[in-house]
Amino acid sequence: MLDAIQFSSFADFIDMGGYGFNVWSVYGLFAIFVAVNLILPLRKKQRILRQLKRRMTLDEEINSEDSQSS
Amino acid sequence: MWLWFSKLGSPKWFYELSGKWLPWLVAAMVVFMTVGLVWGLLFLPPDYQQGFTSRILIVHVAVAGTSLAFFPLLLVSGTITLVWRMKLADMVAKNAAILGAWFSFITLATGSLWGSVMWGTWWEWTDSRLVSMLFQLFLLLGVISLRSALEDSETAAKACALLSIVGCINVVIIKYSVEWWNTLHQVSSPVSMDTQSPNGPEFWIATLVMIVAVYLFLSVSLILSTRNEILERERRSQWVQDLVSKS
Amino acid sequence: MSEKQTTTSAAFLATLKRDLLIAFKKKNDIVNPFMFFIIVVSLFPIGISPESDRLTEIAAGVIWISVLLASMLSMDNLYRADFEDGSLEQLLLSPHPLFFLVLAKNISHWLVSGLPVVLVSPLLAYMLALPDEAYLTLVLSLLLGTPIMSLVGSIAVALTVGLGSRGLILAVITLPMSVPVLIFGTLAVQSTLNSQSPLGYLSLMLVMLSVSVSLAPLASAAALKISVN
Amino acid sequence: MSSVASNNSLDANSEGIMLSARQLFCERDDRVLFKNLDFDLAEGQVLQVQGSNGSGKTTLLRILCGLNDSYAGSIRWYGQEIEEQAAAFFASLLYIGHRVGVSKVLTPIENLRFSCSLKQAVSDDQIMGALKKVGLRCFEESPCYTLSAGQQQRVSLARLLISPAKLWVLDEPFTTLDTKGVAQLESILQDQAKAGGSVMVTTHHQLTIPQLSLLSLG
Repeated sequence: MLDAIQFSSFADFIDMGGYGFNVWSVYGLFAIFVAVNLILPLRKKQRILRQLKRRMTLDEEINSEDSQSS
Repeated sequence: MWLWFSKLGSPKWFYELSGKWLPWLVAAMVVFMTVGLVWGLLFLPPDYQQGFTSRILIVHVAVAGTSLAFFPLLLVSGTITLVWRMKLADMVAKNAAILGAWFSFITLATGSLWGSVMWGTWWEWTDSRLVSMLFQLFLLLGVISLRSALEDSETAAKACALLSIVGCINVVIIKYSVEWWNTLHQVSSPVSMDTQSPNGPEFWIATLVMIVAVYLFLSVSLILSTRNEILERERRSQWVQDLVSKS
Repeated sequence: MSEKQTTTSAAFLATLKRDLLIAFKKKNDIVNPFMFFIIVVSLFPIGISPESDRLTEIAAGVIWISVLLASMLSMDNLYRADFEDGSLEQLLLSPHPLFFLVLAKNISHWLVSGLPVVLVSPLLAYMLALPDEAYLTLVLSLLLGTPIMSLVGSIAVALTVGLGSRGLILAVITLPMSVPVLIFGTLAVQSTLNSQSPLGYLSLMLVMLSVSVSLAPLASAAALKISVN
Repeated sequence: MSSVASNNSLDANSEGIMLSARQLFCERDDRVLFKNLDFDLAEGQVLQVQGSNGSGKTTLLRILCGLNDSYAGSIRWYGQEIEEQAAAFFASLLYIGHRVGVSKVLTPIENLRFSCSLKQAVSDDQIMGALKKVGLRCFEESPCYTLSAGQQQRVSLARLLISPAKLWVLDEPFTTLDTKGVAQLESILQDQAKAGGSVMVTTHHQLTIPQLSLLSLG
């Protein structure tokens, strides 16, 4: 079923039978859509972990400060 | 079954379970995505009517099919939040709405790109699928803006759950009323989509592969954002503190 | 202890920056009017008819009226939050002339609610089958019209900021004042449709804009003093 | 109706007088709040306005700040009517009302950056120092809607530490503060008076400040 690749040269692969713009903008949009919705959550996870770590060190600092002062 | 159901509710259990499942899902997604894209772009014969634009349809049909699943997902998570008050369901619902808006937007974008070739115009009011998808996008954006309007997360959870349930019913009503409105205004629409779907088994198998890839992508992205939500909302609980100190 | 007093322009920029910061933190105030505009415009083809030739006739009017309604909607939160948390009083008590601070608030409000609507209007004009040559005039007329609406509306908002029930009193006061803007805006687009030059109408709108930029903040400042009383 | 019981007699020379009010009369929904009210506020003096609820304390303060102009009588700032030199008067005035002027969406730093920059250029570490002093050390970055009412009050009090204003007009600044906060605010008021500024304050709290004088209404 997987017969030969449909395009003789790379040029008309880009041209896509005259509809290059439409096909490639669809696939470009799809790529951006997939990338954004995978990378953003990963980056956000790092940001959350950093914030939580900072808050933990801050709390420890305050507790140690209170324990000294009290 | 009841124990399993209440165990699923605890974010900690979900976090660990999804941690185990995530690598497999990502692997499956990558496999299906590459197979679908490579096959669709390189090997698919041009359709006798549409030529190569049938390649657009693969992605469009896959994303459109998946985005129809969003409101049922919101309906289920909404009822769980309202009836059993499970925080996890609200976390899933919050990220599902955002992802759903993305899906609807991409469906509209790819649909109008396909339409600009086949119908000559980027937007066609007589195509009931596009119009009802447009209003689904508006409903999802409504749920998101309601979520961000209510600061206190407890009321926000209940309110958005209720709105998504109502929204889900409305999407169905909108879909049929738009289709009915369409037949009344059966103006000489250049060509409606269903007479145009290319035939040939390869097209449908490639589309099927893409649909599975997109569903896998949906679950991966939703799991990732829900895990973030769990970390944020359970930041005071002990297991998150150990997680943070370990990381 | 007292360093040099800030210049008026520094206070102007500080107010502008603060309002933009608040707008971006409270995204709702940006998104809601924008979504309202898009939804209202996309209701018209369903309400009237999907045929493109009928849509073309009503396109300019539909877009303009939806822009006016959207700017009404977003007008309300111009002074509301500041009045409720007391920063409006600090604004009134600043040594700098209130005219500039009110102008800064109006500009930041227009940047946040008026500009996005203007930028998206060609997309919606396409959905309403507006011919291509009229897009530029539409955007230009909206670019001139929305600030006028924002400035004129801010007077009414300043007057009603003290009232408990916000409701629609704001729209009822301001919409009648929007008739000239609506007339010139739609006429400009119509004139390009039947291939006349819209410059006449656009220059009239420019005059209206310059008048409202110079006078409206004065009236708003006075109105604020009255309602904070 | 309103008796002026300014218990310590002020020397009559005018250059020490910062704010003087003559024949003040104010009526609100046909009830006379106060009439022919005279008082002077000298530099380095803390004037506590006392009176039962609804006796017009807040209205008096808002009249003095120029926020409310429905009154008769004259108010002079260093001998000149405040209407004539509003800019100079506002430059050296700091008013904190019931609504503390802290936007809930912004963080304390952003709030202070804005409210101070209306009057004079202020650097970030000045703001951080002030926030530290009023006990908001690790809350600088969190939006104000996450803070308690007392903490929001402290954000506006941090403005006192930064602002160069000579005249502070504070309306019930003690209400939401805890005991530590009250002591802190009293010492801030004392420093202001020592530094030659002056304060008008309404509170039901008994102030223990040497430069205190009383003005009772109604």
